[in-house]
Amino acid sequence: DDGDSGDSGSSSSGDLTIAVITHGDGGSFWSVAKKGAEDAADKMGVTLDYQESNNDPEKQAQLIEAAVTADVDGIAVSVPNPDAIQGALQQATDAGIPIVTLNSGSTVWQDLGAITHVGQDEKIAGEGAGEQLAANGGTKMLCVIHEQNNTGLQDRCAGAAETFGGEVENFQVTGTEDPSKTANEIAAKLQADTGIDSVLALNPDIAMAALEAKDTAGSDATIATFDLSGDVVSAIEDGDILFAVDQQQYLQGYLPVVFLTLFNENANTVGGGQPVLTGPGFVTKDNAAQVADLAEAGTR
Amino acid sequence: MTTTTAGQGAPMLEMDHVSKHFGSVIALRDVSLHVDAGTVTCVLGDNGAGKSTLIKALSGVHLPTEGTLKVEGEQVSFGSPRDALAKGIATVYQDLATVPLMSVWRNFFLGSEPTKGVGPLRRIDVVKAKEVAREELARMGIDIRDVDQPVGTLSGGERQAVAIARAVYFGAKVLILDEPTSALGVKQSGVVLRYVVQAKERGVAVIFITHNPHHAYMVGDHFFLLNRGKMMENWTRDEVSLDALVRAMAGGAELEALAHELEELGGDVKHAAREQIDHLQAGPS
Amino acid sequence: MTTTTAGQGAPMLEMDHVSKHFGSVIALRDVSLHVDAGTVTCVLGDNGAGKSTLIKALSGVHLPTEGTLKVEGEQVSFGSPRDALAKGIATVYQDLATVPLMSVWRNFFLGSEPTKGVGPLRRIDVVKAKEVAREELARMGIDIRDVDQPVGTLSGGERQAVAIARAVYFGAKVLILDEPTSALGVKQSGVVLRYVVQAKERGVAVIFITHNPHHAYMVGDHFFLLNRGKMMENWTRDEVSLDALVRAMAGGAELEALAHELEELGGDVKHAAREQIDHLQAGPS
Amino acid sequence: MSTTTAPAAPPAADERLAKTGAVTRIFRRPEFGALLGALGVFILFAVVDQTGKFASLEGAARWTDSAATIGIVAVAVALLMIGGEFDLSAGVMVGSSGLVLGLLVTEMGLAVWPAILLTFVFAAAVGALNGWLVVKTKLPSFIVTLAMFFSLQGINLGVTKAITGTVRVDDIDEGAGFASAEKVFAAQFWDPYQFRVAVVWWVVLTVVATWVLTRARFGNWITAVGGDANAARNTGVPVSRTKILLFMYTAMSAALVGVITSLRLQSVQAGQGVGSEFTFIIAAVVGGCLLTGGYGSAIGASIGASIIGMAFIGIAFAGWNTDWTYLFLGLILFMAVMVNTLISRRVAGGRR
Amino acid sequence: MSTTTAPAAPPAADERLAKTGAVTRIFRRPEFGALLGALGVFILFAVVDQTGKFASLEGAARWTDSAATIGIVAVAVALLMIGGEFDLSAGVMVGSSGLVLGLLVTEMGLAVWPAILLTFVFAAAVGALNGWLVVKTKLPSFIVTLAMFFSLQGINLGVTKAITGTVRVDDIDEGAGFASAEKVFAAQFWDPYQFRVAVVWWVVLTVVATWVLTRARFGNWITAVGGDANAARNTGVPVSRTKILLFMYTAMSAALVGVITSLRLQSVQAGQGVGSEFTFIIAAVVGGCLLTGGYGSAIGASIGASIIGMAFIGIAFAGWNTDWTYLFLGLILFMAVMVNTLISRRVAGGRR
Ligand SMILES: Nc1ncnc2c1ncn2[C@@H]1O[C@H](COP(=O)(O)OP(=O)(O)OP(=O)(O)O)[C@@H](O)[C@H]1O
Ligand SMILES: Nc1ncnc2c1ncn2[C@@H]1O[C@H](COP(=O)(O)OP(=O)(O)OP(=O)(O)O)[C@@H](O)[C@H]1O
Ligand SMILES: [Mg+2]
Ligand SMILES: [Mg+2]
Repeated sequence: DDGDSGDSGSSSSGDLTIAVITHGDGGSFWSVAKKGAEDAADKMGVTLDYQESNNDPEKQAQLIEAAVTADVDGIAVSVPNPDAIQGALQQATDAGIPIVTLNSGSTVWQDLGAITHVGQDEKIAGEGAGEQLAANGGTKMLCVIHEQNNTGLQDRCAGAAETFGGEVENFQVTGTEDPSKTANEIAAKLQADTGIDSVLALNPDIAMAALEAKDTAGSDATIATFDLSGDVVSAIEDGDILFAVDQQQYLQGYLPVVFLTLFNENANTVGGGQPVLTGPGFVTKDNAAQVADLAEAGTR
Repeated sequence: MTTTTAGQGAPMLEMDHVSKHFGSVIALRDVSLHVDAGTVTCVLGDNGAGKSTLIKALSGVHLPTEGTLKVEGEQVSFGSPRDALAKGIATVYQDLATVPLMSVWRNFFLGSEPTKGVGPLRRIDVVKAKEVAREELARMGIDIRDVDQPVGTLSGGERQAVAIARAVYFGAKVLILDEPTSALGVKQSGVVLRYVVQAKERGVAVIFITHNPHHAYMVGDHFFLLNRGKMMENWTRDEVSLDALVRAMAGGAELEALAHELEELGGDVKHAAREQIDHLQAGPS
Repeated sequence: MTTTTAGQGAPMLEMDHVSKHFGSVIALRDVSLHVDAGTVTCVLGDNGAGKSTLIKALSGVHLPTEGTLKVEGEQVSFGSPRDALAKGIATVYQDLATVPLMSVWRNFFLGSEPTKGVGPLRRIDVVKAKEVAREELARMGIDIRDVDQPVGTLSGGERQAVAIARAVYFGAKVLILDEPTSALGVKQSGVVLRYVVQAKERGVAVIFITHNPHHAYMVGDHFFLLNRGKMMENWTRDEVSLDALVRAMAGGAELEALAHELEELGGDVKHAAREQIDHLQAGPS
Repeated sequence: MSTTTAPAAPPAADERLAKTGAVTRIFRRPEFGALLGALGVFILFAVVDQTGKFASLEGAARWTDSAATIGIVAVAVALLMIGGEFDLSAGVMVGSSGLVLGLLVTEMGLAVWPAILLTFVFAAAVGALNGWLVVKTKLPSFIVTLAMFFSLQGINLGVTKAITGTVRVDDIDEGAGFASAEKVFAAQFWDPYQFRVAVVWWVVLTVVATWVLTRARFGNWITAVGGDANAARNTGVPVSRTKILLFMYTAMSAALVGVITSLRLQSVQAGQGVGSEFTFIIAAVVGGCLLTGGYGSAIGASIGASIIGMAFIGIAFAGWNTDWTYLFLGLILFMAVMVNTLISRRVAGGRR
Repeated sequence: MSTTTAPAAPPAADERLAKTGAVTRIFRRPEFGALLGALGVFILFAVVDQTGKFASLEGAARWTDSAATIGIVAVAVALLMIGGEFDLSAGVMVGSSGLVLGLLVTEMGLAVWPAILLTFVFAAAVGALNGWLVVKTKLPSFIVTLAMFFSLQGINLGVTKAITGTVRVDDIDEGAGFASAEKVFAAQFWDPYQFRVAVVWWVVLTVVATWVLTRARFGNWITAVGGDANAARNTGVPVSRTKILLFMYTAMSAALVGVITSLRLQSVQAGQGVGSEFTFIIAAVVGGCLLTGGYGSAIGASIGASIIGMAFIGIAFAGWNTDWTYLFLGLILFMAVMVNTLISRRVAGGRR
């Protein structure tokens, strides 16, 4: 895999730069992943270059190319759209830069030339949530999509629909930029369709909005969510929210930095050809107390 | 002087029972008028009488609410001023219709840019355009600093000169001038009057709107008087004296009252007032 | 006539060696002028001479590039026209300074709205404002249909009348009029001249800009002649005849050339041309 | 307002005026088109409603709630637009002020009421800075407030993460005086239907802004400044002061929404409000404001906000597939403005 | 252009003109401020760069890539803005045309070249519809194109999900003729640095648009229509035709970017392009276009796009914490425009 640019090499250990380039949006999910990457970079003593493309595949490709140009020592990427970034990743492998994929991409990481994959497909996480809600006796689910252009959210809902069994309706709302309006939209939906008995939020703020909406609409639907926040954990403890899907995205940021550093310094590879899975984990009433403080601190 | 010199019988421009409403405002009601080639037709009237509305109906800016227009005997309906221009009708609007942020030469040729080159490379002949614009303005006695200056930074008179020079340059068959000399100096006004006479000599039909009865009488062959949106009088030159024209435009009775009032003011004012009334009532020579 | 009637020695308004540049354009250079209370000062000059720039420097629109302004002997620097208005200087701008989309009465009182009520409930006295606007316009001979009509839909003369009526209504110490009669009818022009005389009688210092030497001579006590941005002449009324004024404004030599040229055109035109030249050179009475 | 043969100055009926009824005059008001559009949207959703609840008080409680938080700022944005300026930072300001309130309460331990006061002071300062920069640099407000938008967006995320380690501020309800503040800003009323108190704020502010625009001197100045800033300046209107005050009002109304939202949800997210600046502008423009300034109405902006509120809630009641939400929104917008043009133009008479 | 003592008509030097050097004249061009701002941004990032690559050709290859896809549309949007109109559907049009291309190739089995042709026809039709609606209804283009924006956004998502079951169209590279189309629209060139061919399109279109704006009749009409549509109409400019053509050009340039992007990424996402309409407008305004129309330059919009491209790549090279990205963007924008105002105003002389 040694490309044509052997000039400034990746040997000068102790002064490594690892680029982490996700399709994230700086929101509640990705801020935890970023924190993981930062903590890992601190511990490993490497320089971190964390970039996000906000769900824009072209921008992500451009950021990868920029990292290749900057001659980093390792690139960790999320792969929501393999076609879109394969050209850019090819440049990285041509330049001899090791790659680790994270979050989505568990089926394509080998084709992209990555040394391993850390994460959990959004779709598999969704499947888990669907199962749990079905087990809770749900028959009709509202899957609340708060960002229209985010493929990850669509994948979560698609996964949930596959395992839920009952009827699943995707519901587009305004989003986190206006949670009160979002709450109101969910309330209207719950009022309009009284058959809904399960609501799956894909973001902790949307979960809190759904909780308020349930109250306003006088509905008794079960609410579940993706990802954690202090409010969500206490709501789980109070029994207002059934569970939160926890992909442990902290690890999705942390581990690739560690793996890439070890690869550079010690030529280690992890996983033995298998992806490293970080979830899905579930935070329920039983284990909520354990993660409460961690969620407040922004690492869960 | 009132017979056409270039026409084949039908007047160059004819307006038949035209009305124009703006919502509830009735600006023109049942106005008829005809303009012959090689003559100067003056439209006179008080402020708000409807003169500008009338010429805008002639030049394609307004679509008349009722009535018809004819050009050389043929009925027309102008969809836009571009149609009127295509028929050789060029207009100086009272609000001048210049684009403030564009340069003098671009405004001069706006809508009728001289081009050179062919096909996709056809482009404005900038050198020629600048030259012509500068020359035409100089002929009017306006020595522009720089034809690249935005029109919006010109003085009021300079801007008016641009609009006039443009219309004179492009006016093929009909030239319409709406209060063209209002912002001009003595010299420049003289030039515009000369232009009017020259155009008429060339067989162009000229419509001239002014508040100055002396100017009107000097060049006009035909006089229409508008009042509150209605056509009140239709005189040829030999049917009317300057005196009658002044009186008609100023509203005789009210002028007397004004004279009286001014008389009552004391001292030097009396003298000035007397002079003014004389001027209003009589005019020069 | 040139001595102040209301002043305490210092002129009401004084401009000292003022220059005004716009980028590379030099619009005024080293202009000095003084205006006394109770007199009418005329500023004359060709198109683009810098008259409007001069009055804009006096009314706070432009900050002079060089030179100083004094009001009643006290040096001032107007940050905005509001400052000038506060000193009792009201102006009719050549471009009228009206807001097209606002109604007639709102434009009339813009910046000086009459209010009623107190505290947070202080509001415009709409009834009074409409009444005053209608009355003042009627006094000028403008019978407005509806004072709620947007100014942008008024005729050119009506719009000018709004600007004049407003300035006359608010002009306390100094009244500046930049070509106020350009778009007005005969009758309305007469009214404006009467206003000028009335204001002067009340001890107001009036600055009057016009291209009409007859109007200027009728009311003026003091004449300043601008040419290409420089102050060329400074006459009191008894130093100058109407004839000299006309000649100065039209540029003697060029006028002769124009006369000659017009002579060469044939027929009736000769007559019209002769008349015109006479008019330009002599004026009425 | 007195087009017809009123007992005013001109003695007899003016023959230069055609007769116009009161109807025609109403049709010429800037907000009238929006009102027609709103009616159309309301009827549409009342018809397609699957639940029979949209046209009820229950439904009204829902869409007025959505409309209120848009409308409160949209009215201010409308005034600013009439004054000839934009504020792209109005959206993010909702989030910023919520975060200020949240951090003051949860991190600085302030009581809720003083924190609210400080939040408004903060918003007023940001608005004044916007206005001052626009007036001083003479740059387009689009650019100045865009820079402010980006800066605040960055500060919101950066500061929140630096202080809390997460992207949100939680537990505002633990602050002293929360209960009383919630009553004023975030409570519900009229029990079976659960209207939001934000609706009251919205209505009151719309009425006040309309009164200011049409009756107060300041309103006259706003219209003049936006219609022709030069002419306004030349007639003695304090242009700079007017503009700065408008920017302050806009920022403070955004802060009001920030306070309402954060008290209601008891938490604030760092990305809150981003993107809604355009919703406000859309509401104002649908309500009849010209983007070029000098024309528009406050009540129109509120009607525009209602259209948006009804559209979002109506789609939920209609049970439409939300994959197509934006297509519906687009068609509704087309419809609202077509109704406006077709009917009001026919009634008000030709233009050209 | 000939302010100084040129050998032109007036015989001697005009005493009413102060001497101005060529420098001062350049400083008065609309795009000059943006150029200064761009220089400032470039220097800033060259200084803070952590990699030593930003100011190299390699770095240039990266930021020009990012600037190119913005610039291609921003130039069209600038012309449209100079013509007095907005197109809020320009962003989503990038996605729509990519989806049309993708669906034609993958679902209808068309070869790539005919599909590209049909994509441009589609874009031209949408642009013409935009223009026709604006001209006919006389509604603000902000509203009309907003409705179009929403409609297309809804259609993009709805149709894509209905046809493919996902929110993405994949495998465009399997179409016939993909290789040759990729060469024209999405290849790289100048080997060690790997510039994108989109940059060539961008430069060529900027030059053509500049030429049209300053030299062609159509350019004169654009400026006139935006400066004063009434005056333009009265002097015989075909206002409606000019506007409709501008809308068509804008939509087609968005389609070009759509084609470039989808060939490069070999896939299209339903939400692609949404939001970038404002990036285009920002680039145009930073480049000196007035929002009120009638003033601006095509090259300025390209400079504006460069500033955005440099900021985007520069922040990555500088290794700054992305929490603060937007704050940096805001400050850079402030800086770019302040440099503009301070320097260019000082040089060009006073205003009032
Ligand atoms: N677009 C419009 N909407 C409403 N009223 C209008 C409109 N245009 C003109 N008017 C009204 O129609 C009347 C005639 O206006 P017009 O401009 O034709 O007068 P005019 O004779 O040219 O006056 P002036 O000598 O002052 O220029 C005026 O009273 C004016 O208020
Ligand atoms: N803002 C400006 N920028 C550049 N040049 C200007 C500006 N304002 C005025 N000028 C120039 O200054 C000169 C004087 O203009 P001004 O308006 O004072 O003339 P004026 O004497 O009022 O003429 P008129 O009788 O035609 O109204 C003109 O040549 C004009 O082109
Ligand atoms: Mg007129
Ligand atoms: Mg002047």
